Amino acid sequence: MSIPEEKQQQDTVSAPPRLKKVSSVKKWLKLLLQSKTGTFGLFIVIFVFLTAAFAPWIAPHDPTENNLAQMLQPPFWAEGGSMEHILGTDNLGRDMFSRILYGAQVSLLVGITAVLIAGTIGLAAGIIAGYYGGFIDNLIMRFVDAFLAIPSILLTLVILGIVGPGMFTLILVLGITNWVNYARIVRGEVLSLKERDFVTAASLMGVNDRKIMYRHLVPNVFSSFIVIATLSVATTIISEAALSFLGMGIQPPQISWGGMLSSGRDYLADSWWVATFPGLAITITTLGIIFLGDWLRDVLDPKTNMNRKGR
Amino acid sequence: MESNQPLLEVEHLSTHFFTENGVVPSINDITFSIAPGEIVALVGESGSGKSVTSMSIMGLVESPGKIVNGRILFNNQDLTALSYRKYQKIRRNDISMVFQEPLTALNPVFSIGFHLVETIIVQQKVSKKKAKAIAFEWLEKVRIPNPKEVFASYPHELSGGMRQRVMIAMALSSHPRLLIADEPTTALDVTIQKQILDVMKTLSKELDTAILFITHDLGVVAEMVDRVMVMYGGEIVETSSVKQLFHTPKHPYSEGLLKSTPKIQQSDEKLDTIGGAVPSPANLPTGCKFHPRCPKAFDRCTSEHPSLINLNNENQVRCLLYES
Amino acid sequence: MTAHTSPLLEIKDITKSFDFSKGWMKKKQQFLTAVNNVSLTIYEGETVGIVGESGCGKSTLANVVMGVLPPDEGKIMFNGTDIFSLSKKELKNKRKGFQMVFQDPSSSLNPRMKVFDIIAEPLRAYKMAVGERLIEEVESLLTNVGLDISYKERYPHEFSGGQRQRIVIARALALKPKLIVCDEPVSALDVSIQAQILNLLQELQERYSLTYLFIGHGLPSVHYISDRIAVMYLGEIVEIGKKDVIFNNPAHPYTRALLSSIPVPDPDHHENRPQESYILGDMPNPTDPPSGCKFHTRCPIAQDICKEKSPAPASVRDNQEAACHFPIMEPAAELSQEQRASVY
Amino acid sequence: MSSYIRRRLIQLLPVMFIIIFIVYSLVYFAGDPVLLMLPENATQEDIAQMRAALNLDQPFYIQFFTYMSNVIQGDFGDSFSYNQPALDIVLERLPATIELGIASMIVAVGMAVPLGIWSALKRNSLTDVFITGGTVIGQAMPNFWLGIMLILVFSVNLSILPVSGTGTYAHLILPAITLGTGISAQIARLTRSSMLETLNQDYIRTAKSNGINRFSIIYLHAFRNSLIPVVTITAMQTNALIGGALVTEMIFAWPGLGQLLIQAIHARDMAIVQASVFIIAIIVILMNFIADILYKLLDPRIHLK
Repeated sequence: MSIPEEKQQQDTVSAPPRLKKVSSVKKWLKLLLQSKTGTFGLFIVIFVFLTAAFAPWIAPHDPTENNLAQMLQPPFWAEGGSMEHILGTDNLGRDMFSRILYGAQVSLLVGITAVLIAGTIGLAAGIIAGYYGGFIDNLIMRFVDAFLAIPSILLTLVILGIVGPGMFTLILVLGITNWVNYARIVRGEVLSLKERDFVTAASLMGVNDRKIMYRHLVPNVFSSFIVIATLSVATTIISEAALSFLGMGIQPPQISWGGMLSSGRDYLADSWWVATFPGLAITITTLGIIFLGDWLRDVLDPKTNMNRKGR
Repeated sequence: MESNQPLLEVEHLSTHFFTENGVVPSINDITFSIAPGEIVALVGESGSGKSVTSMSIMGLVESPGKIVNGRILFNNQDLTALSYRKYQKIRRNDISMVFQEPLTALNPVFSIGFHLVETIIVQQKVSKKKAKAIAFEWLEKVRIPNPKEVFASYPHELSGGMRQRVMIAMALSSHPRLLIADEPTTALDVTIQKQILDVMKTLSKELDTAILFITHDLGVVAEMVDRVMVMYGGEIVETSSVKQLFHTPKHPYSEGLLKSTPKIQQSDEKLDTIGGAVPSPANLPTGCKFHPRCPKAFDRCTSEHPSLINLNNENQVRCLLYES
Repeated sequence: MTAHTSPLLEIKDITKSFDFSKGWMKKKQQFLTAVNNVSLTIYEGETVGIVGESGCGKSTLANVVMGVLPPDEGKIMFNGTDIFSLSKKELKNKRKGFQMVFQDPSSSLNPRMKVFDIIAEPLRAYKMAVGERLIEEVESLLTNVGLDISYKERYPHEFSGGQRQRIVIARALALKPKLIVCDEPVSALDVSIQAQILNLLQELQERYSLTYLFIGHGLPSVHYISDRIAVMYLGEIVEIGKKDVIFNNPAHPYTRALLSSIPVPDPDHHENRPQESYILGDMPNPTDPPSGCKFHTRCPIAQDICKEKSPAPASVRDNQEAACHFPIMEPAAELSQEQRASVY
Repeated sequence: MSSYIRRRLIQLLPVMFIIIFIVYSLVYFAGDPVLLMLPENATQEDIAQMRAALNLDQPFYIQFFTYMSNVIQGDFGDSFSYNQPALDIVLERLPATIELGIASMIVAVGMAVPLGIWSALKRNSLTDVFITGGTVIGQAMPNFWLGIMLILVFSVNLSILPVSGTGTYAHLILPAITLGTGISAQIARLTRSSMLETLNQDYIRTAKSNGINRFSIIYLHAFRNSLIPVVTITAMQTNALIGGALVTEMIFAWPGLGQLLIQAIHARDMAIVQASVFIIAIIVILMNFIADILYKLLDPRIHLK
């Protein structure tokens, strides 16, 4: 939306009488409830979190328990299904529903920790490259270019192929190979922030580089950062599933949605549910995260936010 | 010019913006008229509603903005009732506009020639060859020294002054009856401003085009126009001839504005100022919109909203001080 | 105004170019000389205004004076010390003495910091006050620029442009500087707010005996606040002098043209005023400036010599220097009809 | 323009250096390939000889520079599982991947651009909600799952399309849709936001105020401008396209580079892995390069630089 008059000068905001002290949680909640998709996304994310946290209590069966007598049972509504296994069983007779509940643990754990690692590296690299410029910037950016040229899933796959799969390595490798996006975007933001006078003003007033980065740059890039980080959790969960699907990620007996899907592929002809439900679980989870991330972008984006509208 | 029939009559116009954070009453109950060939200024600071007024007349107010009340009569035809297609016809032939920032007002991926020819073709329904000839004619009319070069240039390759000349050429090539100029020289340097104002003034006389000149610069007002309307907080607070306004401003806001403008003649004495800050249209005070900053405000000003009082034929003021 | 005693800031032969060279191995050399051989001395307690149109190099000059951009040639002497000869640490110390106020107050305040932290930042950086002292100091600065002390808990976006500019000024004052470089401090503000800020700057000057280098393109406001005015054109100072001399008897044709272009907020003026001179055409491309006197392409009285030889600044009258081969000596009002015609 | 291209090419040298470095270090740290290459009953002497022959007894940097000079000459070593130069095998598989990539791109752009423009023009309408919702779902769906679901529906249940393999255009349909969908979602969202942003620009207002008709405003002024970021992003999706191709090729048994690579990783055939990674990197860089040039061609403001 645009009010033409507002465009010319940003001086119209008169200082209102002290804003009422609304607790920030309340304010955010109010903003969130204004957006249907945002609310929906948050709902899904909370739901998945609870599922992961309480899996041992909710799950009706031991997810790793083989029961060959009950293998490839269809879900309860299909012919031959029962309420015993509401989403049916897999090729080893394990309960699909319980496995999906446990699978959420792995997805979230891998998704979030890998993003934290990648985000930290990327934020630091982006701020340093953007603020110092020159040779350091050039060096970092050439690394960014190189990493961008190799699709991250490919690099992850190769590294995992060499060092061997496993959850811990998976997290680490996903963290190391995905930093470039943050670095690139943060650097871009820093470059434009550097043009803003408050950064010049701070250095004229004797504030040292470390404090300028910490106090002036980090808080101002943080909103974009948090948006990319949120959306990256979704892509990382998909990457994890893809790697596990290819047999290079989470290894059995650990449960991951990607691995479940992979084993379901072989029974596609007559047991559609084994491959369908894990994929549906991934889709719903990432959908929730994307909705949440998009909502965050709308709220935090300086373009749509009047308060931080710069020139 | 001889006929008494006004070209444009705006009656009780109100345009509001329905944003997520509530309704912003950008302009309220605006009434004025412009005679054929007349140059009238709309003066105000940011947030006063002067641009929204011009966009309303052009029919370019977009969602979430909406004209909620009033009529805009152009040649006795109510513009607010027109369909998009009919409005386009008016915009093609009768009303044109020049914007503040000529760089963003021109499409960066098209050349100046493309802009001019496209506009001339839709406005005058001529062949491409003819349109090109007309375009060159107009580039000369707005006193562009090297028309050939400019014709082939892209907007970013020209200086601000040149771009604004092109905008003026595009706006005037259809010989419109009314030109709305929204801060056309604010982004320019003074020596260039002077040239642009000159071009506008000369061409308006030549084509007998009326100009609604929107600005915040009182110097430009004094130089350009015959009649002034002062806007504050989405309303017209004073209408007056230029001379009257500068010699005997009636509204305390007009008076304050004049006194706080630095003049070269006066020296070391302190400038008079208007206290406080320009109110945001989302957050207007009750009663008279100016009362929190007004040195002459009294009790009634905080609660009572003054109406526009006719002092004489050409002088109206919206202030409780002038109630008889 | 205090008597001009000793020079506080000496700008000595400053030249600053930017490299815009194009092509493989920079075959096509292209330089934009933003500031060309500019010298200017500012005495304690005075205000020197610099006027000029966009692209004349006034902001670059401000950045060189502040030590942000190193000049290609020349020196900036602050209180007798060349600031570019100092180490980083020494410069930081020296900088307490000269601070800057920026054009756009919304860009010069960090939107994520409270007003208190913004104003306290320089005090903290120089460890000039802590704890209670810091709070007192910030509150007194807020009061001095006409803001309520309760505002310290707010964020910049809660303020209007004028109030934000007051915060910027309070921050600049925090280190008790002697010189403040004001880079177009009012051009982003509403008309009715500009006067408030100009008055505030003047009050503060009297109270703290500040020296200002005031850069602006709005001539009336520069005239209002300055004691002396320097006019810049394409990176050079073409004329400098006492403000009234400059405004009443401009000797350089550019100054004259600039003055006659200012719209005067007085309708009678336009009726009585003869069609005065103004320059035609645009500013030349700064990467390819004209030879000789840079103004000759737009000058109404240019002669052959102007195309060849660059005029040196020379004294025209008391307190007035102009860089022109043919300075106009007659006061503007006394120009004969015929001369006026030639000027046009 | 040509000087710009030269400058960009020179910028690529360090990038290529870093890529070779990454590719090489991967294998260096992977450990000794000799044991894999020799028969199990090889003697210590055989091993030492082999190591010397492969330069493996040299320090890291010497090995690296030897490797780099070989790479520059197009020699990535021999694949031990195929007993052929690795590069030859990789180049042999490349056309299949390129075919799949182009088909997917056509699917992606063909769906994305019209949908993006349509939803921008019908902003906030039901159509917009549906299209936007669809693009989010397209983004959220893992493509390997989509692929399997497509097989389930079209091959297993309806039996109208082949499950896997190559040969006919029918073989190409499912993999192309699988791979194209995720990318199409990205492009559609960008097209929509870019179109919306353009429609909000001042020059659109100018065009309206000059009475230009709606059709020209949308398809000449707005579309031309919003195309600029769309073209760039589309070319930059090569990275995602190849990443997705790895999985898609596995699902549909498409005999391309992806399948080769995954088999090579499982077999620890490092020469092939290195050659594939390098070739993929070159393709991505090339596409980004083309995107860059296109960007400059479409936007006259950049010409000057």
